[in-house]
Amino acid sequence: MEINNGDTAWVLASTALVMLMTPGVGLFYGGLVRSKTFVSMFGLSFLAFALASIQWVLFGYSLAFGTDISGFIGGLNYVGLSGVGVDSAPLAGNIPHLIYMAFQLVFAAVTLAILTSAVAERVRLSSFIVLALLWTTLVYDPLAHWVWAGGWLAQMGALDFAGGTVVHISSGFSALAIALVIGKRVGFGSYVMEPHNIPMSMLGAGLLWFGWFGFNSGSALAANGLAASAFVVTNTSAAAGALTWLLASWLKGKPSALGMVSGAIAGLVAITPAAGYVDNMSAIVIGGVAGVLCYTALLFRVGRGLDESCDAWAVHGMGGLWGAIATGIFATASVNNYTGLIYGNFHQFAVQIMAAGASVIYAFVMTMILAKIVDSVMGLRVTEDEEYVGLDIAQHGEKAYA
Amino acid sequence: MEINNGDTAWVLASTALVMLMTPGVGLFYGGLVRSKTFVSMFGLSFLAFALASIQWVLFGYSLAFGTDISGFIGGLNYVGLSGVGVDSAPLAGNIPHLIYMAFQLVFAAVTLAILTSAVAERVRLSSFIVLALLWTTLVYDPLAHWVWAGGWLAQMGALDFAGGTVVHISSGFSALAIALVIGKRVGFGSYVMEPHNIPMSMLGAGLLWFGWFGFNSGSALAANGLAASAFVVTNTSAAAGALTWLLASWLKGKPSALGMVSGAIAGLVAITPAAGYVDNMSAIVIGGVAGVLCYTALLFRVGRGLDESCDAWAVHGMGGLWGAIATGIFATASVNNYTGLIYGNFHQFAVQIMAAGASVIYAFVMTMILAKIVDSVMGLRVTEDEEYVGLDIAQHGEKAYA
Amino acid sequence: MEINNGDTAWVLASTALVMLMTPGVGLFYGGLVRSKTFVSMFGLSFLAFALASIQWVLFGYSLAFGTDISGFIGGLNYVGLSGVGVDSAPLAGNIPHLIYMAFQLVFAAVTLAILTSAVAERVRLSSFIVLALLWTTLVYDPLAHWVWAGGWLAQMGALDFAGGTVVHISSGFSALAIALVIGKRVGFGSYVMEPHNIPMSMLGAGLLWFGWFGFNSGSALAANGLAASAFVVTNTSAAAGALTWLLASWLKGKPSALGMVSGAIAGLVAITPAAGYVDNMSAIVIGGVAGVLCYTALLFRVGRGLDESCDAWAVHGMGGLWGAIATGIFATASVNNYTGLIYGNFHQFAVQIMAAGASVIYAFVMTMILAKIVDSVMGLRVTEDEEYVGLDIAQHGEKAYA
Amino acid sequence: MRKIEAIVRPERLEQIKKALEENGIVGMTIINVLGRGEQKGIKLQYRGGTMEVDLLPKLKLELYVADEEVDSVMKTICDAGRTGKFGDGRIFVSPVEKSGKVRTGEVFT
Amino acid sequence: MRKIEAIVRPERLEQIKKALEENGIVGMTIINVLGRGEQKGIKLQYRGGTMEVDLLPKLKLELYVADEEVDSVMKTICDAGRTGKFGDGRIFVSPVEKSGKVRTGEVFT
Amino acid sequence: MRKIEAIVRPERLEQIKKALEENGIVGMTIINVLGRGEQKGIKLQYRGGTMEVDLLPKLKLELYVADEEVDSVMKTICDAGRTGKFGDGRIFVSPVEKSGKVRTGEVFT
Ligand SMILES: Nc1ncnc2c1ncn2[C@@H]1O[C@H](COP(=O)(O)OP(=O)(O)O)[C@@H](O)[C@H]1O
Ligand SMILES: Nc1ncnc2c1ncn2[C@@H]1O[C@H](COP(=O)(O)OP(=O)(O)O)[C@@H](O)[C@H]1O
Ligand SMILES: Nc1ncnc2c1ncn2[C@@H]1O[C@H](COP(=O)(O)OP(=O)(O)O)[C@@H](O)[C@H]1O
Repeated sequence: MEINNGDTAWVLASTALVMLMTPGVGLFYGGLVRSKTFVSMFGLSFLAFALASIQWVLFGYSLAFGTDISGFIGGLNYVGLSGVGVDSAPLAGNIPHLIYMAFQLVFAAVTLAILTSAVAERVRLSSFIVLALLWTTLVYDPLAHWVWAGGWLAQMGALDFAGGTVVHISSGFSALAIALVIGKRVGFGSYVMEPHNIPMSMLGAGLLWFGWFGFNSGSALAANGLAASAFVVTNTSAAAGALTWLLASWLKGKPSALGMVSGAIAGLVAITPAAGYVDNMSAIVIGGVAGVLCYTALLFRVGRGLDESCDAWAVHGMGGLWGAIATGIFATASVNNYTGLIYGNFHQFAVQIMAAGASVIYAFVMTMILAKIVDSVMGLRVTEDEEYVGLDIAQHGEKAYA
Repeated sequence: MEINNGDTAWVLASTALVMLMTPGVGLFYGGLVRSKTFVSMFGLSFLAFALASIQWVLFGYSLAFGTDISGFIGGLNYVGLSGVGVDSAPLAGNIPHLIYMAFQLVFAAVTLAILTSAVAERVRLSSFIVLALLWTTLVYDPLAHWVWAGGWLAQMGALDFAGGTVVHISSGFSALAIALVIGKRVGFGSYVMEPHNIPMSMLGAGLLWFGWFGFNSGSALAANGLAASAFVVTNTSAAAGALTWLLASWLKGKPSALGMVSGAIAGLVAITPAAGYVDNMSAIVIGGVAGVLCYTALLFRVGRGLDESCDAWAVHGMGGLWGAIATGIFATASVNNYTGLIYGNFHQFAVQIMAAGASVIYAFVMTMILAKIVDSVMGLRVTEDEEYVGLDIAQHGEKAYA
Repeated sequence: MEINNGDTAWVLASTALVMLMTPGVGLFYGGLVRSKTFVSMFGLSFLAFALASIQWVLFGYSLAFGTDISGFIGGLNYVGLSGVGVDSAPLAGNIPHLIYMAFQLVFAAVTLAILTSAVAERVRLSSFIVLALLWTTLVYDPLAHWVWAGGWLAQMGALDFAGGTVVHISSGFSALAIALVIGKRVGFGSYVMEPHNIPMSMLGAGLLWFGWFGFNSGSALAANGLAASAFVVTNTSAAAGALTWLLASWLKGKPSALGMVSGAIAGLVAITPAAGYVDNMSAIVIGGVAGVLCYTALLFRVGRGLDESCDAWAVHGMGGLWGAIATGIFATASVNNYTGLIYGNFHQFAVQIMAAGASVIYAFVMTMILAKIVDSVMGLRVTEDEEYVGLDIAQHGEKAYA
Repeated sequence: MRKIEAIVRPERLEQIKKALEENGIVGMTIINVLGRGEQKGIKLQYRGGTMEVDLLPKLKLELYVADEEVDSVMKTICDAGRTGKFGDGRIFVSPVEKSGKVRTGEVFT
Repeated sequence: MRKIEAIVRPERLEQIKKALEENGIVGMTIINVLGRGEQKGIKLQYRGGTMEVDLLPKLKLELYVADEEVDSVMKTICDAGRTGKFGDGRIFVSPVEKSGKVRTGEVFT
Repeated sequence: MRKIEAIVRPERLEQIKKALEENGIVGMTIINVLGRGEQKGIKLQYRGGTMEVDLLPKLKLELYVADEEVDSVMKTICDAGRTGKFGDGRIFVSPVEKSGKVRTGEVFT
């Protein structure tokens, strides 16, 4: 297949858009924590991006997209990007292999950034680096292989257009595992830890929404009708999620602006696996349900006294889970060649549940193991004094605001 | 006509760019108000985007772009996006209908966001939601139809490349009407209400400038020479507006940085209707005049004690009015198939004035009626105590900065 | 050659991306200075963009890209953009001339913005305007001509894919010259001048990284394999630079988050001239070295008591110098038609050093002269009182944070 | 010498400053504070609930004045700072024993 | 009337406020401050170095109370603000000679 | 015990802190303030106008010290905080009647 400049233009732009999501996550999370850890929180996202970027070009891409080994992992044929060049990508002949690789890279990077929610305000930097490298290699790369590179979930027929399982379930449930291992922040539950800069979180959410067009629509890997369709349902689901979370918080008390933008993210998460398979009306349902569901998950999480600090689990984990299942419900042949439960295809629905379930379990268990290992070898947490002073000063010797 | 991937790539990217303008407006306005309403102000833009997104896919697009009914409104044939799919858009055969729809959606959304200027720091959230839905349906949708979908202004030959009338005149003069109905903020005129975070406004303006390339150049609906031309004049006009407002404020006292970025927006507004019709030298004039004109309008507005708080009227209303007329002055056949006054085409000039005038009147009167209705039924304003405490806490139970 | 819509789409998008780098620089620098000059610092970038935009369309583009005059400067044939239209660009037949011109414009603009580092917190606005116009005309335009428009460096065979010499060496060493002329800020060295808002600098760096994809990958002037390759090495080098600066600062004390993002910029700078010539493994080296080198340059600069306030010299000057030379070391025929030292091509290596050296000398000497002239005629600095009060209030009558 | 601490509405600062200047009082120090008085701030109603916003932003002015100026300064601040609504503020006067000027090193008692 | 200045941990504010309210003390003014006590802040170890974070964020509460309330207020703040670790804070009491109410112009001595 | 309130230039904080430490004075509380002295701030000229920047950022240091330390602390702050230009700052000393330690609940009089 020949390289198509128009398609390539859109994938180049999409890759840039998805890259911007990482600072977006950094700002979103950074606004949610206390001012004494803003630099740290933003920095973790940045660092996640840099680490994943290098890991991916060295061997991560190969593990995920190299020649399939028993459906579980990719071979080493692309190590150091050998054989990854300006010619057609094997899985997308219309664009250069290198930009296909880069598009996948920015996904791996933002997934790692999402994960930092779990360690907010208390992680040792060196332990984070080790855990991050282990996680992206042993959790993200296999999952990406399973779903997108002919692995066993793909063989089973699981659909995941832009990463509901690979990105969101994996980061969300992994965050849950890490939060359980690392434990609560000092004072969590006993005194209020308010978001210190909500507008920064809103700006972060704005950048996420913007970048998500690259994430979902770019996953068409072409500038065509499918990309257009994915673009539209992405926007619709985000808007629906924003509105339902806003309303749900209103019913409980006051309409929360932070809730509204979190709802948008929930809607974006939920539509991610479905973006290339469902139509606009389904997107309203998917996003609308996501807003309420993730809000409920957040309340549940808080109620359980669980300090998964920036709600990667509630929003990405639960939103991704819902999205993966919803793909099996709402997929319609009018958009792509697949149908879901509402068109009588129970099989697809069952496959989606299995794939989502397998991802939940793999991500949670594997991450739990990795976190425990890193914790016992190096210690995941800083000292109580360092945490009290705040990671910005204690770890970086820096202050967010002079 | 066949779908062109390159054109589609640019319209996809442009749609994303225009989407980012809404957070841009949110930041720009949010920096201008007091810190006690930053969350609210930013949130209103976000909410405007979500509301317009849902309204548009449900019926707004159909009202604007559905089959023409007597030149005034679109039919219901596209309700719920029925018939809006991956095939060629009726009005742009080179791109999928869905992305054409989405491109129009982000315009509707940002227009609604601009409008929030008028209700800054004092609007009841529920009343805003109602007014916003009414306004986008009864003011924006018809205007879009008149100008862009074969409505009576289009039939008359009015030119509006990217929304001088539909977006800017409409939001600007509607803001004026709403400001008159809702009344001044408590204390307006008696004590200073300084912008609380100018750098945020500057960042917002930067995002607006960035997004505006999608707005104007994307309105070529193709990645071609016309898009390039629109891109260039957009940038030139923005730069000229920035410089003339800066200089004008300098002459009056000190060069204002906020003035400079407002001038850029004024230049962007003014070039919007003209972007596909004028050349670069005209753009210098259009932007340069806009900078001074909108600054003068702002001073006039302040002098009259009118609390149209973030100057949607002065910048978008007056800038859009000037741009619509300027299109009739400077349009040149060297760029597109139309000529203006300086090439002896008085007819086009007259048509532009009539179209602009009609838009001013329709937007102002209709909005005045809608605002009065909402005000008398629900009350547009919060209580004085709520306003004193600030909408962030009073309405949302949130604080911008902890 | 016919205009290619796909290529045009990418260059349109890239031009917008590069535009966003200017607010990126503004935020990055603005976070580094004291809060009393945030508006001024951000404003200087904005102003640089506006000034360069107008200068470029009036005559700058012609001086740089007009018909070659003795290898030194372009002729006046494109003055006022005459002859610059919607047809093929002379140097890139696949895209419209106007967007080629605009793509070059945003480069000129961001280069001028980088330069503002040298005058931070102490420059008279009127003197800055004069110096900026002189500099972009007499330093930037000739350099762009030499390297990119058939000037003597191009004739010599010097490679500069996206502006290592034209943009980074020129702005970096010019900043050094200006810093020497304008002198230190009052109190520099005697009391601490901490960055006042590190997250803003991090966001600025994030926007720079994002925009840099347009800068480097867009410099392929097509949406093809070369663009993809440039995209990938850009990201890799940035990541490598981020990690090495982080580690280097860690070895000296604490890992600096600001260092990490500065390292990313250093990596982006260094890969700029090489982006279309080197492969991914070389990019790791180029970026990795840049991180350490620029950090060392910064420490050296501070050690010498030199107040080149936001380190344009250390990061852009030294990073650009390294990148220009590295292009001569690592260029590989597997990416483009050129080879470097490691493939035995000593000639290219020597040419790169000569070109870099010539740029360093021209930029430094010429800028020194211009700065001295402006200083003696108008005075570059504000009064000591104005500096103490801070430029925001003293020059603009504005405050960053109310 | 006495220290006057006046907690006032931020939006009244300009008026108070001007009124003091007209009375020849120039030196002052201003601090951003949060405060609540006996009314416990402001009560807001919302959908089936009441909310107490108990800490509102205020400015604290600190003025060191000669003993004989105390009463007139208090009156000036009260007059210029008054809106008549709850939350207008309070003024407290306390003794100062000694003062010094950093620039000259002088000490006054 | 006495002025009580209490420098306390920010994270204890809610508890202290509540405890004071239960004792009928409502009016207060709160200021963000940085402080260090005799321990010179907190010492942190890192890769071959020690770092002293000597200025930590604290809140300063200012309460003007009747003379007879001083002791109970001090005790209340101590009890509610205590974590038992260094840095819990200090309380200082000083005399107030006069006070005024901006809203009414009343002066109390 | 006395309370020393010193309003100083922010850029002099490090020097003052160091000088005080050398004199054994460690505990302190620091507050961001805006201030103007008798000079009414700084006057700036611009294109046909004069502008008064009357509220400049200062730091207020509050130190509670033993009575006999007052003079030396005042001198130390003056010496370390002096630039010789207008705006160097002021120091005020006032009486403290009682103090308490939150961590232990001790009261000192
Ligand atoms: N007892 C007190 N102790 C400390 N500060 C007080 C006290 N009473 C009032 N204040 C301060 O004064 C401000 C205004 O007090 P308030 O009681 O609202 O005034 P008014 O009685 O005129 O309505 C409060 O916000 C608070 O900062
Ligand atoms: N001598 C002092 N002068 C001024 N402020 C003080 C003094 N001692 C303590 N403080 C303030 O009280 C806070 C808590 O003091 P600290 O000595 O840490 O308490 P503790 O002795 O209970 O640990 C400090 O951060 C500082 O703001
Ligand atoms: N009378 C006063 N009351 C309250 N604060 C004062 C007074 N005089 C000076 N200050 C504070 O001290 C600071 C420095 O005072 P200033 O008069 O400028 O010092 P100097 O006389 O040494 O130049 C002022 O900014 C203000 O905060």
